[in-house]
Amino acid sequence: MAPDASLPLLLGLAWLLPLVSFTIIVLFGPKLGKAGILASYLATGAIICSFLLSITAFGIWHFGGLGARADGDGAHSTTIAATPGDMHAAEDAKQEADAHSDGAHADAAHGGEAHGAEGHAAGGHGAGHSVPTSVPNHYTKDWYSLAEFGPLKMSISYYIDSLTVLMFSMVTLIASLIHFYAFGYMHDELHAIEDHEVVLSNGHHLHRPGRFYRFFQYLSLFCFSMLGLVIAGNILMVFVFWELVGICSYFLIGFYIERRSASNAANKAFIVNRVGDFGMIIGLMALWGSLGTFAFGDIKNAEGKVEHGIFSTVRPAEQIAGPDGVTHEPFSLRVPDGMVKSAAMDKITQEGIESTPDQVEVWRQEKYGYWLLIIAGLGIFCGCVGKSAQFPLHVWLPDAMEGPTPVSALVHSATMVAAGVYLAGRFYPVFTGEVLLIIAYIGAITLFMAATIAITAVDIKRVLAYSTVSQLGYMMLGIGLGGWAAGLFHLVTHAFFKSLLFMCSGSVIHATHTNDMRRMGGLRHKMPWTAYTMLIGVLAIYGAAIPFVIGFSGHYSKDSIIAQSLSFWQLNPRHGAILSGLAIAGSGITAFYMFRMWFMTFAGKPRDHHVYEHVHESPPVMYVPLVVLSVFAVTAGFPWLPFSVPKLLEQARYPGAVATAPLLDKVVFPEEYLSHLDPFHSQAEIMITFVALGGLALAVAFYGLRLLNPDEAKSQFAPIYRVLWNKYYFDELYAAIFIRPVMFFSKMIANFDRWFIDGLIHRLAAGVKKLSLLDDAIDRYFIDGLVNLLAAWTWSLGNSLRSLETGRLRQYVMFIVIGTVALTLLVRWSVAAGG
Amino acid sequence: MGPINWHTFFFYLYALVACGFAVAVVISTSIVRMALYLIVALGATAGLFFLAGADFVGAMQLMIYVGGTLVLLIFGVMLTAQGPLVSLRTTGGDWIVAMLLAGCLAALLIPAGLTVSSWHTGHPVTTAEKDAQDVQTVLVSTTIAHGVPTAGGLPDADSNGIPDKQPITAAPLGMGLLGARVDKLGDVPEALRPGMSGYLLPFEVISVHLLVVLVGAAYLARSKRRAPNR
Amino acid sequence: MQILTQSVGVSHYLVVGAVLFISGVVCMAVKRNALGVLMGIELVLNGANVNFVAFGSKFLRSDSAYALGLDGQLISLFVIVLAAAEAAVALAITLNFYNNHSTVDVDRADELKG
Amino acid sequence: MAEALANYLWPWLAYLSVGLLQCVLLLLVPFVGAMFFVWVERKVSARIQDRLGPTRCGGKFGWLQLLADGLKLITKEDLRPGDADAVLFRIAPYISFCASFAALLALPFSNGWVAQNLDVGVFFILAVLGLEVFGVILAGYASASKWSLFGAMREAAQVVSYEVPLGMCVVVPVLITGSMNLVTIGQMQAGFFTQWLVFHDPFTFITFWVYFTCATASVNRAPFDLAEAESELVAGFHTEYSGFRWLAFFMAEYGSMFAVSGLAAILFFGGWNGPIPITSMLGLTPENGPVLAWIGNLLGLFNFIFKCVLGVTFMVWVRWTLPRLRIDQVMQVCLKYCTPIAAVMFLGATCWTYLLPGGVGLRAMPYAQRYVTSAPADAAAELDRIATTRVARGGE
Repeated sequence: MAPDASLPLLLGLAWLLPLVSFTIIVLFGPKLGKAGILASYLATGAIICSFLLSITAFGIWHFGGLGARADGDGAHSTTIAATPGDMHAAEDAKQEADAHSDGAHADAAHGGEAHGAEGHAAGGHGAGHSVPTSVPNHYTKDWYSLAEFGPLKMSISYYIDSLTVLMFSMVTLIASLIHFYAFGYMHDELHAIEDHEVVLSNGHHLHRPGRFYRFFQYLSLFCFSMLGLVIAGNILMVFVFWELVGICSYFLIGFYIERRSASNAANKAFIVNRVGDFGMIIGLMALWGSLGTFAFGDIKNAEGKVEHGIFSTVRPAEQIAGPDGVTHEPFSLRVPDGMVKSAAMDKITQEGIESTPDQVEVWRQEKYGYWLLIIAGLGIFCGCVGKSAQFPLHVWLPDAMEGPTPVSALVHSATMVAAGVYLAGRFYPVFTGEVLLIIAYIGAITLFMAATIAITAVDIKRVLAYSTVSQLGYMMLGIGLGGWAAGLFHLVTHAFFKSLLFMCSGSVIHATHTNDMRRMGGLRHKMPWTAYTMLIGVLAIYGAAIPFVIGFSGHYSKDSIIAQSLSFWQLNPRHGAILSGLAIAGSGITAFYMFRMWFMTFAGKPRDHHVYEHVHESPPVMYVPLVVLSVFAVTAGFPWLPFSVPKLLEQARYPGAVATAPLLDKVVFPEEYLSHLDPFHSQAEIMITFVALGGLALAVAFYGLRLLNPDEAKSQFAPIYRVLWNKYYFDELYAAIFIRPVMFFSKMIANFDRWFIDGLIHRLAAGVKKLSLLDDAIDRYFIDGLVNLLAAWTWSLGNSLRSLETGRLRQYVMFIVIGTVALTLLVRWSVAAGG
Repeated sequence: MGPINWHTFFFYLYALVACGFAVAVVISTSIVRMALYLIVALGATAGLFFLAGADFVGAMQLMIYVGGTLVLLIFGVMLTAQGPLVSLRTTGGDWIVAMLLAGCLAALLIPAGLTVSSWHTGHPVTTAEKDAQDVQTVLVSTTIAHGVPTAGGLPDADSNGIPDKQPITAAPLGMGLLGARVDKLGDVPEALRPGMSGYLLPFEVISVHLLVVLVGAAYLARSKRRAPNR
Repeated sequence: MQILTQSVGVSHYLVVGAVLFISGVVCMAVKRNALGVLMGIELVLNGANVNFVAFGSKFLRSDSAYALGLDGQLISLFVIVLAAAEAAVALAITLNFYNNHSTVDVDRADELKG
Repeated sequence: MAEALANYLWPWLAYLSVGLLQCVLLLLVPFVGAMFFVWVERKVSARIQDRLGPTRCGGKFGWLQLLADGLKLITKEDLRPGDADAVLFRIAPYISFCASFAALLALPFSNGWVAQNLDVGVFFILAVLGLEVFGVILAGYASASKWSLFGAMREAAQVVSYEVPLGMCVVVPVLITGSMNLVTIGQMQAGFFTQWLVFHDPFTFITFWVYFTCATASVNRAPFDLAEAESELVAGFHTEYSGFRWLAFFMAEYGSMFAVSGLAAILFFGGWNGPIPITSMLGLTPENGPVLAWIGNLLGLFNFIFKCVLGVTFMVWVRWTLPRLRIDQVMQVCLKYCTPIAAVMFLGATCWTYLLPGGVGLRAMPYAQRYVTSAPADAAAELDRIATTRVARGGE
């Protein structure tokens, strides 16, 4: 079976299986076994099947050599490897750094050697060494057309490339493990439970039946939505499943809906996401209004005619010669005609200039429609910001920890929040330089801020939540700096070790029934599996490694991001200083707070003996997934594996140079392959190693060996501590800017409603009441009077006639006869009168 | 003076008997005698019917009225035949009023009966008409009864126009009750005949009515506890 | 003896019917015995029957084309049958009355008088 | 006959004389018949009770006994209770007698030998026989005696209820022959006894027995003689009677017995038509002239009277064989057995006559069809055909 048929089949099945289980559970949830326990088997079976299917697809992709590009062989690539160099030089010709660029060339040659291992492992094709010059191998097609509005097609389509396959494998793997984990974690829900965190009005705790099956039903729905988001072939479908994962996270955060905090958190997450999605809708409108398509790739329609997708519209493959000789390089970002025209609409309509290709080219030179492209990019990125909790909209994710821990592990660390990064990566070809820079800044701010907040957090899950936010910030930073592969690489590795961390914390919470690290400590004696798997996770996120030899997965991904930032710094000193500074600092802080968490939880002496006594190791069903994940957390980043993540990502990289930022002068984005070369690579590795070691040392000093007293530090840096403790007052800020005004305004409206409109209505009602009283009086005295009068008359008449009714049969006979006689006489007289 | 018209003679005989005994019913005070007189009066009426050529109706009168109804009546009489009840006296006032009413009615009805001149005298039934009638009867009897004409089913017209044999009316009446009006062969246009059901529906209604009356009477007459005599 | 020589007509029958009718009415009017009233009703019905039969007969009128024909007899048949039914019910009612009041005096049956 | 006589003397005289003659002939039936049947009854009952019966009055089989009875009854004193209703007490026997006598008026004794050939003869006879009960009732009431009253009331109840099944049974032959004229009915059974209606179909056969039971009851003979139940009511309605009035009752009873027997003979046993059509074999038919026809009718007369006597004798036999029923049993027999059976027989006979070819229904329907569908012209043609036949027969 040809891969273009088999891959969609496999992945489509993998996508739909969770939907099936969801449907079944929705329909027959409580009836599935005792307390719906079969529902969990069903959901788990479904997700495992889709995992196997995804793995199969992965195998087909890898061993089928489907990653090879049209021009994918080594000879070509090396020759082509030069051209980007020239192009690079051409781009920043205004810069006087010729020597650097030469050096860059030299490095390019040398780096090829230095990374020979990669080169060989990559099967001879030059991914990672150069800018690919052809569209990556992908399969896209319409499955089902929902609707067509003129040029706009709304369809269920798929876009499958190595990124899709990678994401599928990752998501289904983690989801399967977490399903298993949830068996153990959610078993309380199997029977009616008493929720001690909910106090009813009568002072008792809430008693409610278990919701075991419902949890798995939500999980299935989430898996379906997430996979649909990954496999989506057009941005509209992405949006739909985007919202679906949103609603799933809403359900799951609010799983303990009776807890006010949970329901508030759910609402918060949903509303904050709405803000981002609104921007996304703007982006969608910009795209549709100007391009008239939602599809990512080119799709052959029924007539066999190729309909251009967004990518090929924004980055045309052919070389185009402009009117004034300015040529357009293949696959480089180019404002599409649609945007130009729609931007120049007033010129076309009012001044009547017909839009010939030359005219359009002239307009394009005048940057017509460029801002439209920026808006499209920014809008889509807004969605990403909301979904993956970036700087302005990051407030929801920590609160989302109200949900059950498996949910936090799956939804709020591994997959859903990563969806924002995934979308940013998908849309990378469309982002202009300006947008990329904004992304980079957002990411940098986020990662630093979240990391700093995490220092002071004492809730174990919140620590992890903030670390998630900051790691997402890393990814965004990577993508924003042109490190497309780096960002997505970190996405994958982070998914593994962060879910591992969360599940470990879940295991801890499961054992201690508390989130507060201050009441833990020394747990590693009681729960070794959890402790050491978590240690592995911590090391992974810390990026521990023996430099240039081997390291945990986090090491490689974070390293590549930092390297990219360094190469960016080298090209743009000002921006680069800030961005890479923040990134590097962030890595140090990460090391600090992660180890702080681990020490506070597992090391030292138990602070709360009451808790400590009840602690016990979690059942195998919970720690076996931990072991599996820890294996992945260690190995997911190894670059020399034949199917290492970076190689796979390179197979999906869209050709063409990184976008330029014409509006911001002096901002140049380096090609990513440069960052793999020295000096950046080695610099980065050395830097983060030392910075992280510094953070580690601090953590050990504070919490491990207790050389320093954290409380003293607290009091010493009291103001900073307060700021951090209050999370930079973001919630208060939003409360002040948005919530209070809205509340005030709505109160005013409510008062207007209550006092003015209601008063009006009440007056009207009073008037009507008076009127009806009057009417009633009329009715009672006049009309009823008439009727009663009539009745009285009838009564008296009947009374007077009563006497006739003597009850004497014979009198009646006589009456009859008299009547007959009288009638006859009457008739006769009338006849006589008539005749 | 011409020959005596025996038809007329017998008419007056029966009429006198009927009227006389009817009046006797009114006058009599004993309920049982009233019943007896009534029987005679009704029997005489039956005779009048025979004379008028409605022998089936006459026989019906005898059978149902005299034979059935009056037996019931006397039955009732005897059930309630106790000394004081047999003769309940009526006050004179009632009598006077009743007589006045009777006078009024008589003054209305009898003149009304005498107004139309063509009713004053019957007419000697001519041969043609009798033929027509007899032919009907023959037609009916032949078609119904083996096609054999009934013996003496064909009355002759004697000098006085008295049909010495009663005309056959039973079969035509039966056919009429079944919906076929044999006495008006040519009268009804062909188009209307299929829809013309004669007296079939009333016949059925009467039958059901009789059944209901049977049940109702049985229900009413069943003896309940007697009230203490007042 | 003049009357005996000419044939009778409908009028004669009508007179007889009238007499029967009137006597029936008077009977109903004056008899206090329920059965007497019943007999009066029978008389009245017979008077009507006489008229019907008379109108139905072909011999009794000079213009026999206008005679009712069988219709008269049929109607009188119905009258007889209904009279029988009526007699049965009335008798039953009377017996009922007698059982409850131990009298058949219709003047005593005035519980419903106004 | 009357027409023939009218040619010689005044019509009214002719009618009068013929009427008188017929009345006298018919009066013979109750008078002679009563005496004869009394003798027969004495003899039969005696034989049934293993006695000789009357032998002392001389004559063969002591036949003079019937004269003796007559003389005794005629000469007996006519008593009347003191507080009896004189008029009613007097006329009651005669009412009964008149009723049973009038029944004979419509009874054809031979082919066309009938006092009043009514088209509704069957009906008439039933009606008049129904009148007989009046005498009994009046007698019972008038002779102010509770025994009599009881008897009368029983009689009334019994007769009124038995008229229903009786009428039903009678309707069956009428249905089959399609005529209520007894002469017609008799003529239709001319020929061998297979022509008799009792053998017409199984339903008529059963109907006959139901009819006979009901007839026995309606003339209140034993076992239905509740009206004069010697053992309970002294003698029932004629307890207070004696002498000629009692005789009148007696004659009325035997007359009505004769009448119902005659009715049975005509309705079921072919009337004057014997088991074997001797008259037609001997050519004693109207075709061979009035005289032979008269002789044939005479034979038919004897045949008919023989059948009637047979019927009466049968009643006598039954009387002396079966015990008397109780009044409730009488009612039960009527309402629970006779009426339903008669109804079923009526239904069956109807179906039989409709389903078998030559049945009345199949004969009547084409007529109604022709009436409903054919144009008046066809009806007129029919009229002409009948008229011509009539003229032709009028000629003979």
